[in-house]
Amino acid sequence: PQAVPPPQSSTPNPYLNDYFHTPAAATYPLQYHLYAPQPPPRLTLPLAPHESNPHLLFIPNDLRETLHRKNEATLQTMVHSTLPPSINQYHSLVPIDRTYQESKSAHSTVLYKVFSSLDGNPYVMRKIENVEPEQIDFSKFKKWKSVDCANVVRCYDAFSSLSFGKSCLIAVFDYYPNSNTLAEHHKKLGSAPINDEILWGYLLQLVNAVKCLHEKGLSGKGTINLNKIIVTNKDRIRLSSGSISDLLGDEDQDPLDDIHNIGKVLLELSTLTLPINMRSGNIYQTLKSRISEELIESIRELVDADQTFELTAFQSKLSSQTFNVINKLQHANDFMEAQLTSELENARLFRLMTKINYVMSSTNSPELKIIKLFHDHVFNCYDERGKRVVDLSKVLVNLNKLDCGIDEKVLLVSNDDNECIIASFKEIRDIIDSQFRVISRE
Amino acid sequence: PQAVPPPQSSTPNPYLNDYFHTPAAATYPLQYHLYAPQPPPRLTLPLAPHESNPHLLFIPNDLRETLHRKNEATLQTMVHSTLPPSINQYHSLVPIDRTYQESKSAHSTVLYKVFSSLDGNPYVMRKIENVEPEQIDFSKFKKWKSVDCANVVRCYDAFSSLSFGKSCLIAVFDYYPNSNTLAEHHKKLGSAPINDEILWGYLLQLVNAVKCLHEKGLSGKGTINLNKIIVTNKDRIRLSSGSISDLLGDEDQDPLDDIHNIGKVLLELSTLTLPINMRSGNIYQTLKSRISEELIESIRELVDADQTFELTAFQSKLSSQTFNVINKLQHANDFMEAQLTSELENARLFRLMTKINYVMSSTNSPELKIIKLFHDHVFNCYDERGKRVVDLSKVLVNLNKLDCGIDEKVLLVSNDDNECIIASFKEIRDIIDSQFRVISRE
Amino acid sequence: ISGVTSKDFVNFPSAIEEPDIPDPTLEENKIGIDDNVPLSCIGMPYYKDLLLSNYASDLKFVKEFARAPEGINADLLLESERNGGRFMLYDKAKYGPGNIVKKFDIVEGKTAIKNKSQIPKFISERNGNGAEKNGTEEIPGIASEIIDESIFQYKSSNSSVIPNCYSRLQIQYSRFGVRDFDFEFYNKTNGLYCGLENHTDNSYINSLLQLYRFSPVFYNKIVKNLLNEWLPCDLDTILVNTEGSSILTELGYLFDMMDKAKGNNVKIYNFAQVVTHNKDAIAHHLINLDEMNHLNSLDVRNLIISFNKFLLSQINSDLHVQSQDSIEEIMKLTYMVEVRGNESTCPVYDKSYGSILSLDLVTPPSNMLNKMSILINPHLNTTAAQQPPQLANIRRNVNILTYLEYSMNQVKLVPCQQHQHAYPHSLEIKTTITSLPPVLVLNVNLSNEEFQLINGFRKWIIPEFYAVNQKDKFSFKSMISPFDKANSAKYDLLGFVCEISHSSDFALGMHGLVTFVKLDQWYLFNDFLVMPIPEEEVLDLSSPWKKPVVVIYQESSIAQTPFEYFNIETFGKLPNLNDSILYRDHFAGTIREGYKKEYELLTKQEAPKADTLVAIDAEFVLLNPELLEVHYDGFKKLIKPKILSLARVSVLRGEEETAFIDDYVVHTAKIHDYLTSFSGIEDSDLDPIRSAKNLVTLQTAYRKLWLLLNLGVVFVGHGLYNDFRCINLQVPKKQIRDTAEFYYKSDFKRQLGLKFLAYVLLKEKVQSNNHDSIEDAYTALMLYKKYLELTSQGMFESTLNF
Repeated sequence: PQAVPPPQSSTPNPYLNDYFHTPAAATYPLQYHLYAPQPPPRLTLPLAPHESNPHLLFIPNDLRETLHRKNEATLQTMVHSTLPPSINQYHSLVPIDRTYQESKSAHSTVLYKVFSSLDGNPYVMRKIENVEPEQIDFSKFKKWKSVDCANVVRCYDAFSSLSFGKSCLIAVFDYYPNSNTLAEHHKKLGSAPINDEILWGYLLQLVNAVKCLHEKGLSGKGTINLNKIIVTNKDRIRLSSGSISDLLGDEDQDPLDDIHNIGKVLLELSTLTLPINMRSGNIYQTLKSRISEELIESIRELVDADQTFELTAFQSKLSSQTFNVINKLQHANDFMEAQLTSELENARLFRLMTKINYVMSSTNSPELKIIKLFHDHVFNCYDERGKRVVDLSKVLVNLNKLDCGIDEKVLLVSNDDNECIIASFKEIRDIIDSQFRVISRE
Repeated sequence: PQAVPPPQSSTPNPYLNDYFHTPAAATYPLQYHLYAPQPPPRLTLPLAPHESNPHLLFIPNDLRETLHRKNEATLQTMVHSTLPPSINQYHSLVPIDRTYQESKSAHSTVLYKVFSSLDGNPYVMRKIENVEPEQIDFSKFKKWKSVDCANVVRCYDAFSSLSFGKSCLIAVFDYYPNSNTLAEHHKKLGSAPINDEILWGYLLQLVNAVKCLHEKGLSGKGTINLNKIIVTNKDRIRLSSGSISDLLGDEDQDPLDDIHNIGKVLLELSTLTLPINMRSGNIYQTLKSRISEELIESIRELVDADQTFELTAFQSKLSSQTFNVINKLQHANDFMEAQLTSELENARLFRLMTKINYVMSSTNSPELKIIKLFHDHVFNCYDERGKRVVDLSKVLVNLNKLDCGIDEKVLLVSNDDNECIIASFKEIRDIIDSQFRVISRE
Repeated sequence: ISGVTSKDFVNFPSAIEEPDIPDPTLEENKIGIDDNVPLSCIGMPYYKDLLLSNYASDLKFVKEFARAPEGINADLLLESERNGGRFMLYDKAKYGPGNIVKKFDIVEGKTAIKNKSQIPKFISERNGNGAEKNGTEEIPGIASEIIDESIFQYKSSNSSVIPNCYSRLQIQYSRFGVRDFDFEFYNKTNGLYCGLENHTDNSYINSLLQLYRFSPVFYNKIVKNLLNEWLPCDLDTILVNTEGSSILTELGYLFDMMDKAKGNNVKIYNFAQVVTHNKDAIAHHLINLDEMNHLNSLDVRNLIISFNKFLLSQINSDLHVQSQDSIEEIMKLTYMVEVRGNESTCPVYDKSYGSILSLDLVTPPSNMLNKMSILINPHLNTTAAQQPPQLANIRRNVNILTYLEYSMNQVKLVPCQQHQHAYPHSLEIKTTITSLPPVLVLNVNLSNEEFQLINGFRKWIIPEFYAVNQKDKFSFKSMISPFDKANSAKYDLLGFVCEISHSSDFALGMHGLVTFVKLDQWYLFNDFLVMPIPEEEVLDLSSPWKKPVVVIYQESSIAQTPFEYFNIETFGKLPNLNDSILYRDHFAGTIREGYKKEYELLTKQEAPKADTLVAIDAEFVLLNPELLEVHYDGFKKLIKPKILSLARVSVLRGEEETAFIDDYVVHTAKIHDYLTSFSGIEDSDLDPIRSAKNLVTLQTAYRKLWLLLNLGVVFVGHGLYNDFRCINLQVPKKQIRDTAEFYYKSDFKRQLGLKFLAYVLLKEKVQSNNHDSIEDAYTALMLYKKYLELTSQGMFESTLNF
């Protein structure tokens, strides 16, 4: 059966309108705002989570499920919380499980998902314990705040707090639901594949991050390692907790260290492609069986970078890979936009249902009766066999006609079949509209 | 689970076949502004950061409208068409208005939007008239078909046909609704702005396209000019009709010409930033007042490229701009994902509300009570002064929590303040689900 | 071709012939609600009007996630759990109407207690001339605040909403320090009665102190003891009692300061410190350093009641020790305990006597409540012949007298285990109060549920009653006949400490203590908020968030006793006054050999009197640093101010300009920072063993200043507000000459330093290093004299501007 192509027929279906076989039905064809086949790229069927397909770089295997789960993660609350109800304008603290935390420093870190009372957005709150106010160095924070790089998690706020008892440092960042570290993603979960293309993607993203930081005179310091880089979307990584090191007043670092660290991260990831027993010795040699020579060379160059290393020159060498990534990013954007084209009516329908439900919950009044009858007509009717009609298409047809307020008439029968009234969608719509106005301007 | 519900789902649209598309569709263009009108920014009440209004909660109007129009364009049909009903598996031909067609070659080209009956997707069919089968050179076509570049319109099929009477060459490409050429976009429409950022973007996209082609041993030939490059999405260009030249057996071209042409395209676009009287003479000099020196230099290099020119070397020089573009693309990706998440949720919530409305219109039962109380909790609230509260954000969040079935508890109080019950969102959702199942099986 | 493979497809549609009549309910046309189709599979008809799904563009609402979650009242949650999660009755009076969306407040700070109405004003933010404010005017800058939303609101529209006047208040610290906080704003007594600062250790005590302070016989007895000298200073005492003071003494000083402060705010610091170091207080867990942040409702009440008992007992024992006096004569209840077996063959019988200083109230059993109610109002139910009287209606007439009577005559049965007996039987233990004191202190030691009973009574606390003595047993009546008058005493309600619960009883840190006292009218004391309040609001206990905890009644005859406040004219001549400390040395611990004495004691000829001029300067050490929260944009929030402790005080004769006091104060607790570069105090200077200075106990130093103050001396110094505040001394303005105030350029809004002034005006090159309080006092004195000189010559202004 065809989903889309409209036929050339010019004969109206006389039985469309349930109760009236007038040509009226024919003058209000439901032909606007229909969804259409998505623009390209069109993809092969989704893969299992552990599978990978180069065509799907940056495109999640199971898009809708992934997005829904992210939404769910954002909504999580803690039922019996012993945490402070709020810290400055941030409230509803929910600990984010990060089991990978390595406490290399003297301070232990805890992560919370919070909401800001100022703007209603979710954020991540990093709490670093045992930090006195005078130990905090805010001098570089405004610069960190201004870093607008797609591969660096943005920070917004930093302050000391006594809300947890002892003084601690709190820094507030963007929240990426269901993200995990590179370590967790590739090591512990064990399932995320590693191959040339993914590694090149990581490399370019890390180079992008470091470039943005160095341009501002900042450096990544300890954040360029498998435990601090987070995977926020498919094949997309970001440096997290960037500003913390500077806030804690850690020593300045040679920018070259950032370069080395990128190399080390990639080397470590590449090594994961080898069986455990082969992960020592001349790695670069062994890796040739798994990843391309070009990639190995680049990694080596990063790890061994010395004072002569120039980031721009290095970037230049990657140009081929870079354009590949640009290609894939464009594909991913097209794909997302394409998905959106079939979801355009959702907001309208949601708004409409909301309005109807606001009106329905009002106390009884004579005008309301007709709305109730209409509601029954859509949601509470039975077929000749006495079976309840549960049909999304019927709902949509009626709601769409109602939304537009067309002149087409509909017969409304009360449940006990004692009364009936004929009204047009326009009339019903006007009643709902005016009733809603009464509610919202009370 | 499906990642993307394929357009031809197994459940057909039952109403598509039943309506015919009257000329009304053509004579009454839809007034899009009635859908969700938004006052201009200067008349909009300023909002505090913690406030929101109905427009901010849903997909932005301009994005939605653009996508709507694209859908409409895709679905366009011609009634009373004198065109052949189908050619091979392609049917429902609708001419695409391309008024800019310059017929440089001897053959005139016509464009049609078609649907494939094999996969139900829309495509562009280019018909080049007066071409005999023996004149067609298919040797490079498979290569063209394999080009998977985000900046080259993909081709799928090529054949000769007699369906139009005389023999013609037909080539089938991806269809991008409502796209127009660079010429049209910047010249004739006149309003699309040209600046450094956009030009760099175009430059990189064209370089990407040419790189992909050259890698396969193909070349752009005549397609790299303002009349053949199309703008398909915001700031996104693609080479169209790439394979035609080879199909028509045109002479091979020096790959360097592609490079020159890129330069010329950019030069021409840059020149549009100057007032008409200044568009001659030493352009490169004059342009310094409008665009950056770096860009001018790059354009010059392209235009003047000689045998020593190496694309890879040139790409390398653009590395800084390249990473800017990578950054931008990632940001755009995040934006689209956010929109999609929001709209997918709206669909879920609409379905949930539909179920709730089905259930609530049932005859009373004890389980009903708790659903009615929840409904009141969301839709029937008052502020401290007794005024009814209309709060879309509250509806969205509460229904979202209900949809996800989180453990958070909520206090439900009857309208007369006599009774109450404490239940979690999960419990309430389970009740709704089970009640709905009862109804659907009735 | 890459594309979605489709399971079913047709070649292409043929033209549709005349269709069969499709059944609208045919399955294939239906779409299930959850089917995987886009919602735009059904199109819209042509529209030429605005869609119904539109909302007005000016509709705005708060983002839901910006709101802090309200949470469900813990009591309701508990009830729900007990009820198995089923439907339950909803108490609108207690929890407020349902489905109400509260007004949005941006969440700030760690407490979720509403503080929207608490808008602390800074003096520095007052508009220009510090204009007068009347009681309930709008707060400038907050135009939308309406009058009944002010901090002084004592009645809210809804009984489940706590009026603003009971809010837990916070002192905010601006960059000018605590002095900038507009305490005056919160005191509506026209300078009659002072408020007490909170956010200090043990500040919960404030509530009880305000109650006792207004009992004249109690007040007089306490402050009278100050005339005696009690300054223990031997080494052993110092190690456990560093201040060399006592609860009684400190309470005396505090009461005196509360009188002298008039309407200004007072800190209970010295008193609170002595409590913190008291081993009995520690043993009874009476020390609270975190504003009761971890206590629930019952905990709070238990705490204040325990403290009450501790306070009375401690004061009593201190009075015995220090002045051979006691409070028993004003507060003692005597009781008799009779134990007898209630079985005829049980030989157990015992009778003993005792006394207590406060009485714990107990809830009478319900049958007694009913009986009492009928007795109180026998005519209540006679008219309702048709309906039997409702138990609830009957109970509503019960008041505190029923509780009092029962609590004073308690009978308990315990199993008798005293001797071998054939039949198990009980011992009846009868405890009877046999005498009532003039000041009757009642501890309302009830559980949360028992308080719910009280909520149902119409008027539980009554303003007066008669105690009728009937043969060693008391009965209580609201009115008496002339017959009873002979052996009865009338009691008037002085006031009570009341617990205010801002959340469910089980929530932690959400309960505060306030005091209601009847003076010329009723006043509410909520830390530093003091305001008049109508009696009917005071006595209205129908709301569950209001629980009286310590109630005091006084015999009418002594209730009007005049307060014996100290005043300058008469102080020096008071017969019992022992001011000998002014004229002698009294060192802490051992006598120090070879200490350098930089002062010369006063002689009797030099006896200070009203208007005697002295110069004073003090040095302090840092006990606790300030607790700060800092923000990346530079904003600093002071959570707790630093705590300074008096380390050295020097006082100079005004005329001769020589020192007669130069005391170093002994410290045994850990000192965070000696601030040596400012204070000149070295590590060992304050150590009882190692110090080479003239070390005295804190009370010794304090008492000298206290005596000087009461004798009417005028103090000259530089920046005396801070000094006296840290010392915890309330000096009336007319007894202060502060050179920092005189030499103050208002357009700089800044005080000029002592050294700078000295250099400029006295042409003196002051030593650049350490402070020395004798020198600084001297410099201030010189500056003052210069000031007098310049003003008499009319040259002050010009000199200042130069």
